[in-house]
Amino acid sequence: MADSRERRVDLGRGLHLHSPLLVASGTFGYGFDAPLVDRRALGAIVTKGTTLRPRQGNPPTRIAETASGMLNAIGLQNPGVEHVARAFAPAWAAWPLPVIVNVAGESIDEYRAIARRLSGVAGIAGFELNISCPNVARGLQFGVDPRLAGELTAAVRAVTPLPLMVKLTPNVTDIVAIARAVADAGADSISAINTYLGMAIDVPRGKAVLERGAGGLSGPAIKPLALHAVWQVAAAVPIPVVGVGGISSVSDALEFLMAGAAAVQLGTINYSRPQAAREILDGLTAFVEARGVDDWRSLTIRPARVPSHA
Amino acid sequence: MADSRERRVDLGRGLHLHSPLLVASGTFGYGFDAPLVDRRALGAIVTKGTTLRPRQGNPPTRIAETASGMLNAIGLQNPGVEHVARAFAPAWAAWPLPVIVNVAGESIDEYRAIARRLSGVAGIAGFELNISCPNVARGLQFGVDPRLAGELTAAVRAVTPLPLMVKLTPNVTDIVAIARAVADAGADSISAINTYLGMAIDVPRGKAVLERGAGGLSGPAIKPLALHAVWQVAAAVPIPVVGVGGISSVSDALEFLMAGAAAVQLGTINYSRPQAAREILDGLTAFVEARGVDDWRSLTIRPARVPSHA
Amino acid sequence: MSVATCAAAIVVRRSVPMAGAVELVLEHPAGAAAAQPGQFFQLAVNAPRAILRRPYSVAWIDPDEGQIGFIFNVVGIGSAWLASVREGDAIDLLGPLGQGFAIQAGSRPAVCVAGGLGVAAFPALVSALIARHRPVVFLQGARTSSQLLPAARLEGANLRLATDDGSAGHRGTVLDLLAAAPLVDADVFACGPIPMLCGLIDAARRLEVPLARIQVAMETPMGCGTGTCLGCVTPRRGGGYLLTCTDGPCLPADRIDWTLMVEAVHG
Amino acid sequence: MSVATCAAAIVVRRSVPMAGAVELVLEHPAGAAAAQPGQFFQLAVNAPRAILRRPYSVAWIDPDEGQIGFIFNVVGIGSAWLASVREGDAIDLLGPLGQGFAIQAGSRPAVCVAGGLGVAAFPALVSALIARHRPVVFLQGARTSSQLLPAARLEGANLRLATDDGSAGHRGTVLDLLAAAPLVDADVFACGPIPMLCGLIDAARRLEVPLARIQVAMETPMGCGTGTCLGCVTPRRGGGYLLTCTDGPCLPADRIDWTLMVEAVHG
Ligand SMILES: Cc1cc2nc3c(=O)[nH]c(=O)nc-3n(C[C@H](O)[C@H](O)[C@H](O)COP(=O)(O)OP(=O)(O)OC[C@H]3O[C@@H](n4cnc5c(N)ncnc54)[C@H](O)[C@@H]3O)c2cc1C
Ligand SMILES: Cc1cc2nc3c(=O)[nH]c(=O)nc-3n(C[C@H](O)[C@H](O)[C@H](O)COP(=O)(O)OP(=O)(O)OC[C@H]3O[C@@H](n4cnc5c(N)ncnc54)[C@H](O)[C@@H]3O)c2cc1C
Ligand SMILES: Cc1cc2nc3c(=O)[nH]c(=O)nc-3n(C[C@H](O)[C@H](O)[C@H](O)COP(=O)(O)O)c2cc1C
Ligand SMILES: Cc1cc2nc3c(=O)[nH]c(=O)nc-3n(C[C@H](O)[C@H](O)[C@H](O)COP(=O)(O)O)c2cc1C
Ligand code: FES
Ligand code: FES
Repeated sequence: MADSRERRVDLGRGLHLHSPLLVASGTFGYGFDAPLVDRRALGAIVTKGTTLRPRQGNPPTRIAETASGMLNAIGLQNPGVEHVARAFAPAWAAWPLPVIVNVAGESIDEYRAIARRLSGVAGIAGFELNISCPNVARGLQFGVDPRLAGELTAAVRAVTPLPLMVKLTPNVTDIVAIARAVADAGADSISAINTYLGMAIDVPRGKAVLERGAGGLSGPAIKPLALHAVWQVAAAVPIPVVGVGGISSVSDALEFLMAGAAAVQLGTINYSRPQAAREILDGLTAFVEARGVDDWRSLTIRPARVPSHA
Repeated sequence: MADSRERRVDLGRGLHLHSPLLVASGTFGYGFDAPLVDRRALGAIVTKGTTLRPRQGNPPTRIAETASGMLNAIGLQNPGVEHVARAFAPAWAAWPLPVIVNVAGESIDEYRAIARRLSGVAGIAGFELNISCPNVARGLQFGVDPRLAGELTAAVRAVTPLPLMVKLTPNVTDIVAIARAVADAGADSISAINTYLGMAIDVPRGKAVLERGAGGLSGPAIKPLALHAVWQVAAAVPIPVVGVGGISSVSDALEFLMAGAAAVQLGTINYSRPQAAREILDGLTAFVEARGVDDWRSLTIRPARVPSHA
Repeated sequence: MSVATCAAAIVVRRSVPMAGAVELVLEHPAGAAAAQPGQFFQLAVNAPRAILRRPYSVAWIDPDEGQIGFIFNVVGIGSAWLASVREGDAIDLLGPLGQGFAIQAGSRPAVCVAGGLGVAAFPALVSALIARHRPVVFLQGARTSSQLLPAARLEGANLRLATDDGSAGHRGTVLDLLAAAPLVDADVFACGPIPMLCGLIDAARRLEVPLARIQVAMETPMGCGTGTCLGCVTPRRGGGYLLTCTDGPCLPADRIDWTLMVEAVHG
Repeated sequence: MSVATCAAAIVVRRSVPMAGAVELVLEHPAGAAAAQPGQFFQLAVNAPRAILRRPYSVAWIDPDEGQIGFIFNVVGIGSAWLASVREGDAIDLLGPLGQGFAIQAGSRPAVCVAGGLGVAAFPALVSALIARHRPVVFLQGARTSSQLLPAARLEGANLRLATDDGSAGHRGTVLDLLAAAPLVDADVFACGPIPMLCGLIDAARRLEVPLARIQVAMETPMGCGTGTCLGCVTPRRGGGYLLTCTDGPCLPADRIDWTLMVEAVHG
């Protein structure tokens, strides 16, 4: 790959990536599986959502395929922060690749406790806050309410010196308001977006395919929606935005970078095409070199206001 | 088709359909094109969105294909209500098929004026209010705010005795709140959903594919999202819900009926498979007859709460 | 429109008429009986993730054999799928659709202007013109000689060539051939990239050729192909829009707002 | 896992081993060298709208020829696409993946229990057992005789059949054959519909066959096949879940919570 120092990605607070490609939370485990993905193509790994205590997750069926998409309701199965700190972080500390821990909780205290536990632990490069989780006290998701989202971000910001990425849910009327709130509250970067709420019914059995009923839609089907969200958010906040949603080709990744994303995350595509990360990075590199561009950010076609659909 | 009187669909206020299949607004014009669609398979036609004055619509490019989906930003090109009343309604009056006029406006007065003009005109079977339009005065869509949506519905309700279907936008945090508001305000039925805001970028040209920038996503890609919306809304309101979004097969239609829809609208599929309406009606009929079910509503697998995605 | 059908047709022959292009010959008696030069069909493509049909001009029509031909190049997922189709496979066709080229009565010479794959729309038209004993001057442009449709496919026409690399005919674009063409009192038929069409319009204005005598076959992305989606518009002279699929694709040049056309493409 | 590769393999033969099933033979030296009986591959399907690979057990393995075989039936869009593949086409394979059948040392007899397409997982296992001179009793059940995998594909095994319509062997299900099988001091290998597996477990409990000596090949929908999506879980005895793709698909029956298993399927 050509001189990547020139094209480093800066996600704030000293988090510099040599590649604009990250792997999305829940699609790469904790970095120990998926041996066929070429890690040298990655700027960072984002882990599976991690909670304070271990979680067993939802009963099967947990996933279903839809037209160019995939529904999932995994239920945040994970070994808990303690296991991550003791069993995984030491290994990560020896990797050249920064590992960002995706954090999930049901209360501000839980998020804060996880960030506290992992801050300063060798091998932890930063956090991605999954704010698509239901707030048990308030009975609605942190991510759908600007005030809640801001409070949560500020609370975690207060307990960690590490880079803080906040991941937005797209299931809202005004994602820009949420983005502004978390940026104002001290997020170093924003990742957009998490999955869209969806459902599938098994007609012969006359019941929801997913045991949980609803699930989150990911994959190429949602790419146009995710791109629009990134386009809006990137125009509204002063911090870097990491685009995620349905990216499966060089051209998809370029769309997000042109829309104003500083980097992108590959998710569902990792399941079917482990070689995608390498192919996409090579394609992006060839594209910018052909254009003589020396910085990913210069690909953006922003600023430009998108009139809303009429 | 077997005895369809038994399986009539009741959309309220005397609007009875002999088939649970409607064609979605904007995918069938005003009923004069698409000769290859078998009208006998249809319970009703929903027209292109109609405004008070004629509209030329947006400059090209207006459409773009995405993974299992289609983006459009037509800009409500239509001949205006006067032309509809004079040139189209007389023809409709002679059809066995009820024609529902999709109404769009930028102020409550506009919606009301359109409904007034068409009420009592022979050939107009009812209205579908497209509330995904920006309210010029308030600067946000009617459809994203329960109060605005309720006001609009009540205002139109007050000026027409015709059946009133209100079409919800899915681009909201809580579609159930909007649904309840329009039901309380006097809607006879609800159609869900309209398109999802999306975008595509033409990478070689470095600009949005659609001249308007953003557009509405339709087609199979959105089916899981639309199904989830219908599942939630049907559980929350006492009036019939018409499901719409990505339906392209018998099984898709059955999913919506099982989720609680009283009927469904076929949209984007009409473009690529004009024979779809006939095939789907035959498939639905065979399915219910095999089950010995004498009423479409009895297909529903509601009530059942869907826990939100975690 | 009313004669349009939606049916599966068998691919009886697949060939490569010129470099970078594929020709499919389909068994389609109804289509062959109904189609006019310049009309198009909507071809269903079974490509992963594709949901819309793809519009293609009928390249030639053989009512006697009950066959029609399409000539295309691979620019994306749909055309890639079509190019992968094998003889004996079936393709679902919707058509014929839209307005073909209008052939006025009389003996005025015809000048055809084809750029790149735009030539695909012409074999049927040339046969029709020759059958009416109209003299046909055919201006064809391509990047290089191997990408030119062979003269045999345009039999009877007075063929004049231009290639970017000069490997055949004039070195330059098809527009350079306009100067020497008998435009002034001819019926002009054109199909090709928008910039070529715009260049033709400019030349016509300079040479004072009435735009009403120029017919262009427009290519815009299409949703339905039958006038219901309103997705395929071409700016109309005097305001508003034409539906490329039902008002066109073949349109008299004077009905189009060429200034907006340019903006739509290059803006 | 570490030997898994992701590569395109050529289909050298396509056939119909039994009614309603398709067999694909792939040229895949690396896979043939690495694969163990009971392991699976993730096959990329180029079907419209499909985005995930489809998991298939390796039916048989021929390291000398560098070939592997898959046997499957058409239940949806992915398998329909695989069934449409022609000899000479390439399929993108990821694998071998997961835990195959564990063949303990010793000379204990083996009892294989296969229902429907579950039989697809067995030819490789039977060859391996026979090679180790293990006596193999093979219980195969199907709807009707034409849907049974021919005996020749299970050479060396003592084959006992059951069909729902009695057209071959016992009239009834494969479970009816358990009573007469030497279960008690055998290693048991099973693959088939969940209800069959549950019936086997019940029978084993009645006959006091330790579940630890029964290995089942589980089939659940899969996202990745490599342990990252957590989408393929099987309820674990004692709580929590096993990943079918990496802990399995071949699992000792005593590691599975069969009560939850039933709920997950019929609940
Ligand atoms: C009336 C009509 C007749 C046509 N006749 C021919 C013909 O005879 N031979 C031929 O090779 N092509 C013809 N075209 C163009 C052809 O339809 C497109 O090349 C094709 O639809 C691209 O599909 P795709 O899936 O391969 O590309 P996509 O993946 O859909 O898109 C690839 C690129 O092609 C562009 N494109 C997409 N649709 C169209 C379209 N309808 N017109 C122009 N560009 C498009 C896209 O903007 C994109 O840049 C015709 C188009 C029209 C409207
Ligand atoms: C480890 C493993 C090995 C397998 N080996 C074989 C084999 O050798 N031969 C064979 O015929 N089948 C096998 N299967 C089942 C096979 O994977 C599915 O039949 C296939 O994925 C269905 O894909 P589809 O696109 O045709 O069906 P879809 O359209 O995806 O779904 C159609 C129906 O199949 C069900 N289904 C989807 N995926 C699976 C799945 N992974 N397992 C079970 N049911 C599923 C769906 O719930 C749905 O009811 C195996 C499955 C697993 C997990
Ligand atoms: C199986 C699965 C599990 C996921 N788990 C998480 C998670 O634990 N935390 C999170 O923030 N996002 C999670 N996601 C969302 C992805 O990180 C990503 O935002 C989403 O899938 C959209 O990207 P994609 O279309 O490229 O997959 C998960 C996605 C999938 C498919
Ligand atoms: C080209 C196009 C134009 C549309 N125009 C309208 C419209 O004028 N009014 C409206 O309420 N919905 C309109 N819609 C939305 C459809 O009626 C429908 O709600 C949406 O497409 C989802 O259904 P589908 O996925 O089956 O197409 C339009 C959709 C398309 C694709
Ligand atoms: S393509 Fe739909 S109106 Fe022209
Ligand atoms: S299939 Fe993804 S974890 Fe098993």
